[in-house]
Amino acid sequence: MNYRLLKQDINLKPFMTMPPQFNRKTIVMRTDKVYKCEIINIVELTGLEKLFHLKILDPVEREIFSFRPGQFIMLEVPGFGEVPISVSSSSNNREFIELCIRKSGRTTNMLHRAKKGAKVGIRGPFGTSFPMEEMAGNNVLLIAGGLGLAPLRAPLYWVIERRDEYRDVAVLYGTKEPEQMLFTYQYEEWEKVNHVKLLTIVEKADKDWKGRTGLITELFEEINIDPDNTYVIVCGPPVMFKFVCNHLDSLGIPMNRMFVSLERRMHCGMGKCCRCMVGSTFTCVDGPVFDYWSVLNLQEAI
Amino acid sequence: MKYLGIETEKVRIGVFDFTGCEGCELQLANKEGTLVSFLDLLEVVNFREISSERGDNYDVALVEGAISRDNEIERLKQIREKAKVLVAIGSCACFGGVNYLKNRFSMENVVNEVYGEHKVETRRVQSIGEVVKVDLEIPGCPVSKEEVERIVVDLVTGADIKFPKYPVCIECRQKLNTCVFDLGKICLGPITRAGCGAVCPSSKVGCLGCRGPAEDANYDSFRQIALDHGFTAPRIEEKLKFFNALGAALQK
Amino acid sequence: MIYKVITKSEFKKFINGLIKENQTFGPRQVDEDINGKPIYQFREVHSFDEMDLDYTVTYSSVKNFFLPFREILSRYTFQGDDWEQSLEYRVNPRVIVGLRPCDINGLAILDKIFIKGAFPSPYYLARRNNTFLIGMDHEPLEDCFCESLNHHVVRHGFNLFCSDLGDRYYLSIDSSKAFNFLKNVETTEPTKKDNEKFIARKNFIERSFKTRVEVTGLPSFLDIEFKSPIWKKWGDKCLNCGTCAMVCPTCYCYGIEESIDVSLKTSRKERFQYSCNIVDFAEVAGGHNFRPLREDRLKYRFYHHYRGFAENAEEPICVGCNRCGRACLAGINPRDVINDLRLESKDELPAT
Amino acid sequence: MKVDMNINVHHLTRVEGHGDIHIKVKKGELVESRWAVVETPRFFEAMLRGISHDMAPVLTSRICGICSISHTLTSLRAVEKAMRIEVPETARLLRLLAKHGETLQSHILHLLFLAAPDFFGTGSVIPLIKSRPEVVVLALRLKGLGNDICDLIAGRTTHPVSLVVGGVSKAPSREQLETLKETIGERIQDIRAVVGLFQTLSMPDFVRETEFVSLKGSNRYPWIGGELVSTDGVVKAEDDYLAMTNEYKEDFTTSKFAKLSRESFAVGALARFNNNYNFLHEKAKEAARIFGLTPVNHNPFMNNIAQIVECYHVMLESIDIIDRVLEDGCPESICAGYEVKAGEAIGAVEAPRGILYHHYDIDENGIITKADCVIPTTQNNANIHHDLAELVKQQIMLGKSDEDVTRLSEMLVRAYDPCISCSVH
Ligand SMILES: Cc1cc2nc3c(=O)[nH]c(=O)nc-3n(C[C@H](O)[C@H](O)[C@H](O)COP(=O)(O)OP(=O)(O)OC[C@H]3O[C@@H](n4cnc5c(N)ncnc54)[C@H](O)[C@@H]3O)c2cc1C
Ligand code: SF4
Ligand code: SF4
Ligand code: SF4
Repeated sequence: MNYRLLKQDINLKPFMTMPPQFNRKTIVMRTDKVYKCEIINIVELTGLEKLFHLKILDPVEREIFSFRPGQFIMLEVPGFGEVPISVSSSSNNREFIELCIRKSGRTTNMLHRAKKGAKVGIRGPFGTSFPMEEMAGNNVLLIAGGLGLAPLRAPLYWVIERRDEYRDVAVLYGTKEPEQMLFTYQYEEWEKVNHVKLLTIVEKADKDWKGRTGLITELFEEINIDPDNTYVIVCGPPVMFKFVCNHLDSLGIPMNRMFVSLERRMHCGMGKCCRCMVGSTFTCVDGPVFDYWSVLNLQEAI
Repeated sequence: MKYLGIETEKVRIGVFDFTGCEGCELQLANKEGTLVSFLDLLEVVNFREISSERGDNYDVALVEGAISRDNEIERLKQIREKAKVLVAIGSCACFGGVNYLKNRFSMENVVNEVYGEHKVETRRVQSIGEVVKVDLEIPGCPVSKEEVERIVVDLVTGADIKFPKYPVCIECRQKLNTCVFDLGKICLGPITRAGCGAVCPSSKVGCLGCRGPAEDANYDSFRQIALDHGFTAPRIEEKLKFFNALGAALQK
Repeated sequence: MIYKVITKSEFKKFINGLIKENQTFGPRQVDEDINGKPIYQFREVHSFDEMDLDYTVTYSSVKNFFLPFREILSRYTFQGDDWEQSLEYRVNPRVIVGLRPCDINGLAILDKIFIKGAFPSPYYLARRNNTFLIGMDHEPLEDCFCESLNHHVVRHGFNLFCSDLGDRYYLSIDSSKAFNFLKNVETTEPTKKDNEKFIARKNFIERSFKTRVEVTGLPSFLDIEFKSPIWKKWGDKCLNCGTCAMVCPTCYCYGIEESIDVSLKTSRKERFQYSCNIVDFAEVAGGHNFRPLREDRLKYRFYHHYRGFAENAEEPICVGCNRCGRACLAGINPRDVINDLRLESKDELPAT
Repeated sequence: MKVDMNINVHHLTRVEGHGDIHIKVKKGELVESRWAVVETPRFFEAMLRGISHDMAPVLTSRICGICSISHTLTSLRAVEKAMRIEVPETARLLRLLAKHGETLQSHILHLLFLAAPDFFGTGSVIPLIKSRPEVVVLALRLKGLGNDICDLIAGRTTHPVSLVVGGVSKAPSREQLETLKETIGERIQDIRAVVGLFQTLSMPDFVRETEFVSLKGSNRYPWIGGELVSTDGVVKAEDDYLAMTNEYKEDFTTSKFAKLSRESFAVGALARFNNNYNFLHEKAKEAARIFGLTPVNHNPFMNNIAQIVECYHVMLESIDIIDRVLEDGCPESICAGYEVKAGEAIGAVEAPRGILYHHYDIDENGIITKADCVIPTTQNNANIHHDLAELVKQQIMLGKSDEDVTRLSEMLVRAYDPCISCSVH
């Protein structure tokens, strides 16, 4: 007579010894295993934002990790928390990953205190990306508000590295104050070397500011937008993209050529914790990149 | 610990008590299993109840008890001046606690009742925050040692300190308790900030709200529910006022 | 599926055999409420007689056996400036006896999310693989509405299911483990009469439902009623206490918390069951809350249950056990809210 | 010979609450010696007015963070007597078990955390973690055990939750009780080690004849309710507590003073020991004999030893209690229903620091209309005060230094394990 249940020990399964591959969503893997990274460089951008260069230490994991513009990773600061952060570097850069992070809470505050050489973890990449291939042969308009420039750097690098595949490329960038402008050191290169038209604007000028002041929508007056062959990516606070997208809509740009990246609270990045749900949609797996139509279609999105 | 390139430092603390039962201070010496590690995070420069050392070079002052005498105000102000961070620990310090029940009466009346002819100086009870600026409040009657440990670790590592925003019910249901209302008793769990591990309902008695309100607590609905369960208005008020912790609920 | 019939006394022998060899949980009375009604929970049992298989319904669902309210996902050990992560999925085999069809269907829904969806969860998988489930049918309570959602019958997701034929159980066997264990006791092949009785029992149960909730077309309907004033009416009552989500067999939303131990040598990353009703469910750093009002949060729970999930997985996530309704102090329950919405929309129809 | 002395200890450390020691000696004569309690009065008696009877135990528990279980039990006893509520036997046993947890926790806290540093010459227990780890381990294990008992039975150590009018709101399970019993059994060797440890320390030799007041056991060592006795032969009923305590006010202290047959009397472990030696567990008696402690002992420093003896006793008695509860089959519901009625009653309980009284008048709606609480330390304060004078006199004769006198005076006050905030409730 035997009634004993045999233990089915998952710990003995082969995937326990393999690095997880987050690009293969359907296989069982150690979903909470992080790739250990070293912070190899820290660039102070503003009082609130820093750019971190992260190198995945394990060569196999470094090999596995690849992402597309628009995707994000979960950044783990052991002991303090895990946060979703958009990858802000070129997808061609297989050496290190750039993350532009604002100091805004428990985990990010800790991270801002971290020194070069510190070790953190990442999982990912997660989420949808911008349809870069589909945009080829068209004008590309990138519109960013505040920290929104961080996720736009990945598509911008993509375009710059394949500059002749795209037609006119413009970046419209607005912040509240001049000192909040990110990546100012790269503007000249973008404009002169990469032939990107860059227009900036601030809501409130200080005494040194010589550029434009006003809301980002005012920049539209300075460029010509051809609704028939322009793709737009908008990234910034919800109020901003509501106005911007409405404007673009009135210019006649089809909704499925406008892309936004949504931000919601996230704890897993894998469509499980539901914190990022908008209606029936997970921002982490069905997004964060959505075309404007999908966003309008989500009752709660904006 | 050196981590992220940041060296952690012991927190220099002073522990001070005012009008209260010193139960919260005692909590600091509880949870024996991790007490040695806990003490290792601290440099105790002033803690009268357990130590004869008395220093003034503390960074963090843990202040227990409410204020109910003139000389306490003086002493508290001195502590405030010396401390970089002043932490109110326990419901007495945070809200006035049960001591607030004294404020229902005039002070002469109270002195007469207990000391008769003999004159004793006393004043209306105030919370620490009513007298000086408080940097951090750790509520609870008594405080939960787990929570204090967590906060001390945050202080040592320099991390932001967070409290649950949700009510006690969630912890209570996670313990698979039978809701105290089903047992015919009243419970303030639905409007009280969690973090205690639902100690009271886990012992089948109602929560009394010692940790103050949960964020966005629904007082109106709660009152209605309590009335619907057959509790009288004065009975509900008595519970709500017990620790003087549920500020907004008492305005009514 | 293989069917067998077992006498109740043999069944008791069978269960006692399982209990002896494995950690076993079953319905046990834990309290009596103010009206003298017994309150049940799934608790560990050491003999068949500790269980009450004629129980009405457990207060909380079995969810927490698979998604513990708190669970360590990984640990970090600090060493100098460095750390190591460790992960493991340790679960000992166990038996749960007496699940109702809606409980099993609730697990089947969780399976869709945690095993069959994107990023299968090894934590859940380990627990699911190591749990032996014995289900049991029952006559519905006044307020059960699982029949409306077609969850009063089970098709899969269990090892063994018992239908009560009076002095015997009609067994549906859905796993080789169950089949083998049953060799330890005496079972018989169902006779034609047994089959008839079994079907009669099923029909009887189906006819016994007193509460119905009309769920057809609910997803689009909820969409239309997104701005309905009904939400405010119920939202004003809601305590946002998370009780409904804790007792629910399928609510699975969670949060993650990390904490460093007092020794400063290790840290834990924990998953803890959360609820979309909780005030900071959708709050982000800096304080912006995507669902600032009680009604927003209450509405969201209904959306996720009857619309959101329905779109993703072609069925509502609710199994109709009404645990949430029973547990809610404010008297909010799916039947009343949904009926209210339906009435509301009738009122809005243009008069003809 | 030392002629002048001026000692002022402001806020004595390692005691619960605030008290000052003032000693003035001029030309070899004691001019002044005072034990002045400067704790802030909280007016619990006034706070109790208008409170529901079932909230009284919850409120009075907050009189003291160390002996909150005793306050709760005293309050319960007063309420239950007033309303003539019959508490189920199992509940009584469990309450006593919780009480034992408190006694153990409180005594160990005093002996090994607060008093021990005096004997090891440190300012607190913290340096002992490094220098005498074995002492600290003992302290943590035994105090931990006391807390575990309280947590299991009362829901929490400080401010218990499950001790309610009518009984106990939640009973522990059989498995929990069995585990607890096992743990207590394992810890007996620790209390033996404490006995061994204290054998190596010498208690100051100081005697001042005094009167000791406590409850009197009828067939066992007394904790909850019973007759009141004194070593001077006074015997009174529980309800006659006022004749036993005779509280009065002095100007220099916020706590009241008390007296009986003499100018002052003492309560606490030594008082209980002196009055009830016969009821102690044999093993506990044996421990007492090791220290030469026999009734009636008049050295207040021996209160420390009496506490060790009591720890031993309560641990052994706890095992007996658990056995009895297990025999009774641990019923789930151990709370009697009752009808609210008007009444007046007195509850007397032996708190760790001595006998504690609560006296309530309750109206027909179950609301407290009048309350009186007499606290152990209040009763001890006068005795401490007079001991102090005698001690200083003897020390002057021996030509001791200021430091020595200060140290010994502090140790004397600590030996009473005063709970000062309690005494000025
Ligand atoms: C897809 C995506 C991409 C992002 N990219 C960037 C980026 O490139 N740079 C950047 O600085 N920030 C980015 N954020 C925002 C960033 O995730 C939050 O600032 C961060 O989570 C705050 O965490 P905290 O622990 O410091 O704050 P706390 O307030 O302490 O947050 C506690 C927890 O809540 C969750 N949380 C809080 N706020 C947010 C939020 N805004 N979004 C998601 N989860 C949140 C996280 O899980 C966090 O661990 C992005 C967010 C999303 C969703
Ligand atoms: S007992 Fe209290 S805390 Fe627990 S669920 Fe009920 S109301 Fe909430
Ligand atoms: S349950 Fe309520 S009264 Fe009890 S400790 Fe928690 S918050 Fe305080
Ligand atoms: S009835 Fe309520 S508790 Fe049951 S499954 Fe549906 S939502 Fe969950």
